[in-house]
Amino acid sequence: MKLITAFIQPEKLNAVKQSLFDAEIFKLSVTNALGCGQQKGYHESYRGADIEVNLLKKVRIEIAVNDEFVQPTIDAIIKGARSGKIGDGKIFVTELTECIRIRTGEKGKEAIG
Amino acid sequence: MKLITAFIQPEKLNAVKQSLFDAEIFKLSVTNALGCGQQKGYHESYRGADIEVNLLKKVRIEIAVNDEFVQPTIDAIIKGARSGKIGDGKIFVTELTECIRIRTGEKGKEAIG
Amino acid sequence: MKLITAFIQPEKLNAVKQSLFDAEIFKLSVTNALGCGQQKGYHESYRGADIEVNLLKKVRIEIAVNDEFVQPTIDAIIKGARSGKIGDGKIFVTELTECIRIRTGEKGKEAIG
Amino acid sequence: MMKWKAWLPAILLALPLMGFVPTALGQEEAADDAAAAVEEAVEEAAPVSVEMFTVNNTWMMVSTFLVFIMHLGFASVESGLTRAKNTVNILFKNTAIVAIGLLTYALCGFNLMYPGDFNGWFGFAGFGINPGADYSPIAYAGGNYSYWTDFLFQGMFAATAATIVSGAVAERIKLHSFLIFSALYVAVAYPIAGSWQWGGGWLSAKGFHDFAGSTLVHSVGGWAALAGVLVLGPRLGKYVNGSVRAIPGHNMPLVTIGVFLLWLGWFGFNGGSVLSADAEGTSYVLVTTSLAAAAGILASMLTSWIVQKKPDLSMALNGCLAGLVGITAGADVVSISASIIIGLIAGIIVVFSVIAFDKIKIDDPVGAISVHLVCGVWGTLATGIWGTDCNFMVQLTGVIAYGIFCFIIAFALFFLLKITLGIRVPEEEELRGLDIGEHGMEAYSGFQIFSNQ
Amino acid sequence: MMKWKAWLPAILLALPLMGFVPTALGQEEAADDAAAAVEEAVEEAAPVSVEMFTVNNTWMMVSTFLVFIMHLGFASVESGLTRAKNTVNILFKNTAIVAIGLLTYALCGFNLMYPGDFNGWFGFAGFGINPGADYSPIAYAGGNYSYWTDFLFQGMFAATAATIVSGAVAERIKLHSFLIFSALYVAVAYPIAGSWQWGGGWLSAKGFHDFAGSTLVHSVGGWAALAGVLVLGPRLGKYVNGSVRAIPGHNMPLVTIGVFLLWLGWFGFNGGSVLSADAEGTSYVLVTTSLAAAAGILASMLTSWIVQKKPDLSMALNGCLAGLVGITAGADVVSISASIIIGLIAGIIVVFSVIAFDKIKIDDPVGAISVHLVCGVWGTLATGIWGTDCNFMVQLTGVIAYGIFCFIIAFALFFLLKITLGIRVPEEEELRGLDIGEHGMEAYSGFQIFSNQ
Amino acid sequence: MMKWKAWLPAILLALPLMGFVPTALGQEEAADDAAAAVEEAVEEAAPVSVEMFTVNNTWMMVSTFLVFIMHLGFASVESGLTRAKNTVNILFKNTAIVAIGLLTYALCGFNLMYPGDFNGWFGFAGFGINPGADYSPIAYAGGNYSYWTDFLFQGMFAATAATIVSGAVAERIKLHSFLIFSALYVAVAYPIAGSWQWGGGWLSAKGFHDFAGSTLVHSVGGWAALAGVLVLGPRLGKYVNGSVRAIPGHNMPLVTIGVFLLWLGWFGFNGGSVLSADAEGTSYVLVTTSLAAAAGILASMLTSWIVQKKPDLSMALNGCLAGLVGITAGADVVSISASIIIGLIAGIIVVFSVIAFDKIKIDDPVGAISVHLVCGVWGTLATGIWGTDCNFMVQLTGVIAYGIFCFIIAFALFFLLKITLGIRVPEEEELRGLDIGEHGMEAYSGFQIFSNQ
Ligand SMILES: Nc1ncnc2c1ncn2[C@@H]1O[C@H](COP(=O)(O)OP(=O)(O)O)[C@@H](O)[C@H]1O
Ligand SMILES: Nc1ncnc2c1ncn2[C@@H]1O[C@H](COP(=O)(O)OP(=O)(O)O)[C@@H](O)[C@H]1O
Ligand SMILES: Nc1ncnc2c1ncn2[C@@H]1O[C@H](COP(=O)(O)OP(=O)(O)O)[C@@H](O)[C@H]1O
Repeated sequence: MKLITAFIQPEKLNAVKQSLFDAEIFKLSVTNALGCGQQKGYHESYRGADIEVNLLKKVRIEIAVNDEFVQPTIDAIIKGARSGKIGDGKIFVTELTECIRIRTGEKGKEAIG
Repeated sequence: MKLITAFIQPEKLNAVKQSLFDAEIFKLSVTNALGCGQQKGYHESYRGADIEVNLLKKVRIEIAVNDEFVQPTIDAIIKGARSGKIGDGKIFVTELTECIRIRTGEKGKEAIG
Repeated sequence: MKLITAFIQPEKLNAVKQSLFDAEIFKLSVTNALGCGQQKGYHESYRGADIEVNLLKKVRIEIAVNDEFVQPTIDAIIKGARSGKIGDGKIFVTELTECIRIRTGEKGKEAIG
Repeated sequence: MMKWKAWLPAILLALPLMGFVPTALGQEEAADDAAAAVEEAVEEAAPVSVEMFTVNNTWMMVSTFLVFIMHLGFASVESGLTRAKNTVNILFKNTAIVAIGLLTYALCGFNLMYPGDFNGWFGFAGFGINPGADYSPIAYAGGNYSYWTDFLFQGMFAATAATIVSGAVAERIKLHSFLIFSALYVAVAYPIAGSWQWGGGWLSAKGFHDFAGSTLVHSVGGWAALAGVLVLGPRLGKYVNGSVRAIPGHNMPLVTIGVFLLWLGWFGFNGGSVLSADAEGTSYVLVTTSLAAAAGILASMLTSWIVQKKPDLSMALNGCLAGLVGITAGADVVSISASIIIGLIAGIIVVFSVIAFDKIKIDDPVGAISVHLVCGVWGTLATGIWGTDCNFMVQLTGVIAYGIFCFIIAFALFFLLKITLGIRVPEEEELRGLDIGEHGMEAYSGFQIFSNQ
Repeated sequence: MMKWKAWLPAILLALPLMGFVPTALGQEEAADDAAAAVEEAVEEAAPVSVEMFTVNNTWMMVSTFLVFIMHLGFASVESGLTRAKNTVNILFKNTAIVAIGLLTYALCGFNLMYPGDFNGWFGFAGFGINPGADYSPIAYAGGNYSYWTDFLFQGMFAATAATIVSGAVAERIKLHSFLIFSALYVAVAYPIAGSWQWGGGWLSAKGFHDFAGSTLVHSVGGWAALAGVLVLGPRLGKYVNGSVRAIPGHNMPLVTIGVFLLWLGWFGFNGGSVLSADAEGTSYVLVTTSLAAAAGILASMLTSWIVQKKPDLSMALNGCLAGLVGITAGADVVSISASIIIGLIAGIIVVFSVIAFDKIKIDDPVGAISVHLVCGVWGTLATGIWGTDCNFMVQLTGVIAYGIFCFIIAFALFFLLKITLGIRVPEEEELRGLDIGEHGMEAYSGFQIFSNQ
Repeated sequence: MMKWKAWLPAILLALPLMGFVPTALGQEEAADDAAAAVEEAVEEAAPVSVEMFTVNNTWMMVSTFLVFIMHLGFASVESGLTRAKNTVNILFKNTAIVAIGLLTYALCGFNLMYPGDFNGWFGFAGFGINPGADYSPIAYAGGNYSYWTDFLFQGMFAATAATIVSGAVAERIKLHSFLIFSALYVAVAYPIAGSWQWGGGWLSAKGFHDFAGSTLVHSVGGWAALAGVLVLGPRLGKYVNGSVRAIPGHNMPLVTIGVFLLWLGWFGFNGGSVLSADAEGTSYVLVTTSLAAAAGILASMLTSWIVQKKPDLSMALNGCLAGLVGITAGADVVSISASIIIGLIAGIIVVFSVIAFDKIKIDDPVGAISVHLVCGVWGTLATGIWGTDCNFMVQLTGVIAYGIFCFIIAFALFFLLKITLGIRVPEEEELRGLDIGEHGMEAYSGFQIFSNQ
């Protein structure tokens, strides 16, 4: 099993959700994040003074999947999130040792979906 | 060492904290999350129009533990979070390579607790 | 590749960002978190009643790095975040199996930076 | 357990009507008396004592303050009912409108609306404000108010029309195009339309009755709102695959503050429209106004409870405004029972209207068209039904005349702006929010907000 | 470094008292004069000029507006002092109450409270509002106000009693049960109780003095709040294993807005209770009212600083309300120094009262019982101590009579609702918040909020 | 596409000026008349009818309410323009100041400011408030207001000076030191300075004209704000490595609410300063006040649009206040066109002033020094330029005299506090926020807020 964590542009969340659904990946968790990457931040002005906004708003998605779903999930995220502009984000994949469904106590492959 | 990540119902946080404390697990980190799982979301109505709330509020808990604490932690989370209804959440376990206490620089098993 | 996750005091975020930049680590993601650790929480009073604040505000940082950057990153976080007082936080390191840049589809070592 | 609940609303709805019917007759008389008192107060031109002049003017100044605070009410309601990412933009528009409204009203609006003797359709008494060389404060309006109070009271009304538009076109209109539209609409269209009735023009000659502006202010704003929404189109994500999706407002306390301030302001809007402090006239108007507002709340609250299954706060608050808009045309000439009935019906109408506009994909984030246009029309017609000495067909004529004039002008303005400067922000800006896009600022800096809705 | 801090509060507390004592005697006289002026204003029935009638009525209308805005004040305070997840529910209740209050007051309340000649305990002048056939505005109340102003001013008061309850039972009461309770309490209990004194009933005959309603309004609401809390029980998580846990309010700016609006409203609540614009009477009352409010802030701020070690904003704000409630009974008959002392003591009382109610597990999220009941009683008794021509035992009689009547009725109503419709939301709904449970809506859509507290 | 935008602001800026120029002459006369009316109203000491007395007093009471609500305006603006982590602290300060201001004004301020006959520099009529044994309400001020209204109206002004300081020193000052400063400044410095002009002192003898307090109130507060900021130093993180970093305010709707309430309050601040309800005088003042505010909004909005490229809401709102402060000195003696010009220039000044103070590292989170001091000075001097019967050099003398007196006293007080109790919170507390540090409370409990900015 793998845990896929992706940072995407907030305005792309709906599109990513849609493409995940199309790929029959129905489970995910979302958190708010601030990100700092290649997109170096932009400058704003408030009351004449400069704001260096280099922590940009991002959305963080976590999806735990069985190994055969890793590639489809990555493809779906890319499909929904890519605009080709800097700031599109990153996908990170880590090994998932165990997964438990709290309601039933099921473990592993059965629990994940 | 393992990193245990759990998504639970927000209203269960206090109960989970309590059962973790009873199991002598005193350290944890909490973030707000939105989740989408078997609990398919519900429909609300705002000004006559439908809101499909399919990202439900969840609380995300992270606990880093030594290997012998993995099972007690999982049990404690389940004890506090289970209501038997869809939406109770999931527990994910990943391998933790290293752990460092910032204050002292201690590493590994000593640092985790 | 490794994924480094650190919980630090909110007021130290700027200092940590600075020391990471000094160490030429430019990419990171930040989320808000509440933490419960050795720093046992403090008591406040609201309208004469006691508030046991044992979930303290923390900031959670995630940095994905190539293996040779692990130690510099850890050092930089410690440099920025350490005050020597309880509550300074923890750093967790996990194995990162894959990393993909959404914009270009690049993978692995190239994608991370 | 559920069954009685189905009855409850109906019972509650019936309740306030009971007990009023038996006394309705007596009140008809009271309304007549009050109407007479208002009439007298307005027409009386006999010399009055300086004391009377002073108290009249004091009342009109207080009313001016109350109408002023309605702008804060609008700003609060509109920003509260939209998303956090567009809040700065809405607040900015509402602040700018007050300034533009007052300044253009001083520049030309006042003298367009009250041109003195004129052909009944269009007149202009010149730029700037100036009471003239032979100005005598006490004689200016028969001792009811000074020239300056006259200007300021009317000037505070002027900006309202543009503010109504602001809410309907929120979250997607370009700032500069909106400001240009507002300036022109408030400086020219509103006062010309106003002169037909309040300036002593052709409609007033016909016997049209619009006490404080259900039509002259609210529907004038409402028609422009409708035109704006039609030219602009709905917000992204509102109508997806043929289904209507709710885009919830971000700050309900702010909406509530706004609605209470608007009710408060309405005491001056209607109370001040008596145009003197006449004790019987003003206080009667305040009672009809308040009861209509209360009835509007009750009706919309119960209607939404029945229709949407759960009682919707935003609907209850819209119902309050609906009742207020509804009573505005006839507050001085309808009976107590009629005022309650007007409010109740307005409260019911507004709920169905909001839902209906969504059905036909007219996306009005705050319900401005339903509240100000639909209930403005309702109130004007209701005055034709229940108002002493009012005529339904004349009322209808007025409604139609204003509709044609305002809709055409507003549509033309918006259309011209669309093909010249553009009126809609780029899609990306709309998704990220106009606060960042137009102002480079956030309304709630530091707060964690999901802006992807 | 810490030691001087321990003194500071005491010194500051002493400060305002200095300098007043020497002049107290002179002020006693001033108070007497003012009281006489108020008395005169109220009783004077001689024909007045139309100018006087108009200014009197204008003042009463302004006071009506101010009392109206208190409802927004209550809505703000109550929602700010509770959790974000229950905000829509509280705003809804407060909006509904205003509507229900006004409509039922028009339906029956006004004529229950002011039945004309009656047995002193219960009278009813019929359904609906109607000044009658031989109504002459200027003669109606000796030229002090018109019939309509009378109704509206009193009507705005009426809903207050229910609003007070709203805060105390917040975050756990079922919406429909609360609305039914409020409708009945405001329509029947409040006006009957009111008739005993303001309607010219038995207590007024005894010489009871309650100028603007420390007892008639605030304690009437407070007793019902107490009854409601007793029947409902505390919120989940408030008293755990014998210890009291704080449940902090979610929006302090909202609370502050609310308290300032309430103070503003009190100018009309007390100032309007002079029942004419009499210059000396009204302005004296405004001064005692303001000084008591200021003293209440100072005292509660310092008390909380000493007792809780840190100065608690919510306590300072409650102290302001405490001072205002405290002065309401005697604003017209106490001296300037007495008004400050009444405010100071009210500010001290409220802090200890809030803490004490928590100790005995009476869970009142906003401190309504402490502010309105406890300080309402305090103010009524204080009037017996310092008020010109007031009698302590009569004041006590009044306090007790209202206590018995209101507590029994409110308790019975809540109890009946509990065993029929139920008054408490299910545990799961309470944990998730009533906004989702009762209204299917969030107050702050998009904001990230920890709702698990 | 971008080019026309560069023109737009300039065109808009020019617009309101057109059309006024031709009528300016006529208005000059109007201003003269109005000034005369105000003059008359103020000086007239002939016996007036009780009706006139009552309406005058009613107007003054209404003005008092409006000035009162300015305190809520200040609290809202200041907390909205700072960070969420310091909100409770700011609200607490503003609440405490009102209480302290009123109580100390009763204790000594009123009698320091209006000592009766005195040497023109310093006089004191004794502790406490007391109209005296032979007090006749109607004769007290020629029938313009009662003793009590006089006290309360002036008392509401008093606290304003300290409130202005509050915003400038926000987010870093120790609570107790600030409260001690405020108490002393409001109790002693403000009334003594005030006595020079309004108390009939040496400046008033010289012919200085400061109608409602551009100098007496706003610059008095502004000088103290400047002194406070100089002694305190800037907030951590504001000036880093020689560059200025923005620290955005956390709640723009709150700022907007505050500014609209301040404008509302200014109707009483200026309107009430006519010191009677004189119809021509008061209403003329309201018009100049409103047009200056509107012009201030327009000018600052366009200036910020040009200078900062994007239209800045906080600047537009500051511009509104700038216009209001600017017109305060001469609202009664300048023409309509002059009032617009004063407002426009104030709106331009404020933008550059805010930026300039940042350049020289004077960190004023809310722009209080720019709004109240800079525009206060501007308004006072502008009165010397355009005011009927005003003299520029005398105005300048007044500005300088107040500057020297207030700055020295405030600086000395802050400096003494710094070396005794300390005036700045520890660095760690500043980073975490004063809400936790000073009050152990959060303003927005449950909300997720990034407090690390
Ligand atoms: N090495 C990294 N570690 C942690 N987060 C990262 C890393 N690289 C990118 N991110 C996250 O992804 C977001 C987008 O990255 P960015 O480099 O701007 O996009 P792109 O890959 O399109 O250039 C960042 O804002 C940050 O939140
Ligand atoms: N595969 C997954 N990947 C990421 N998050 C998940 C996954 N499955 C469940 N979750 C999280 O757990 C929450 C509860 O899951 P759900 O399926 O509703 O509960 P249950 O297991 O009781 O049916 C979801 O809302 C989501 O936040
Ligand atoms: N075992 C753990 N699992 C998850 N989070 C932890 C763990 N230990 C510490 N943390 C996080 O780190 C923060 C700081 O830990 P704490 O023990 O207070 O600091 P220190 O190591 O300086 O004593 C905690 O508030 C929590 O958010």
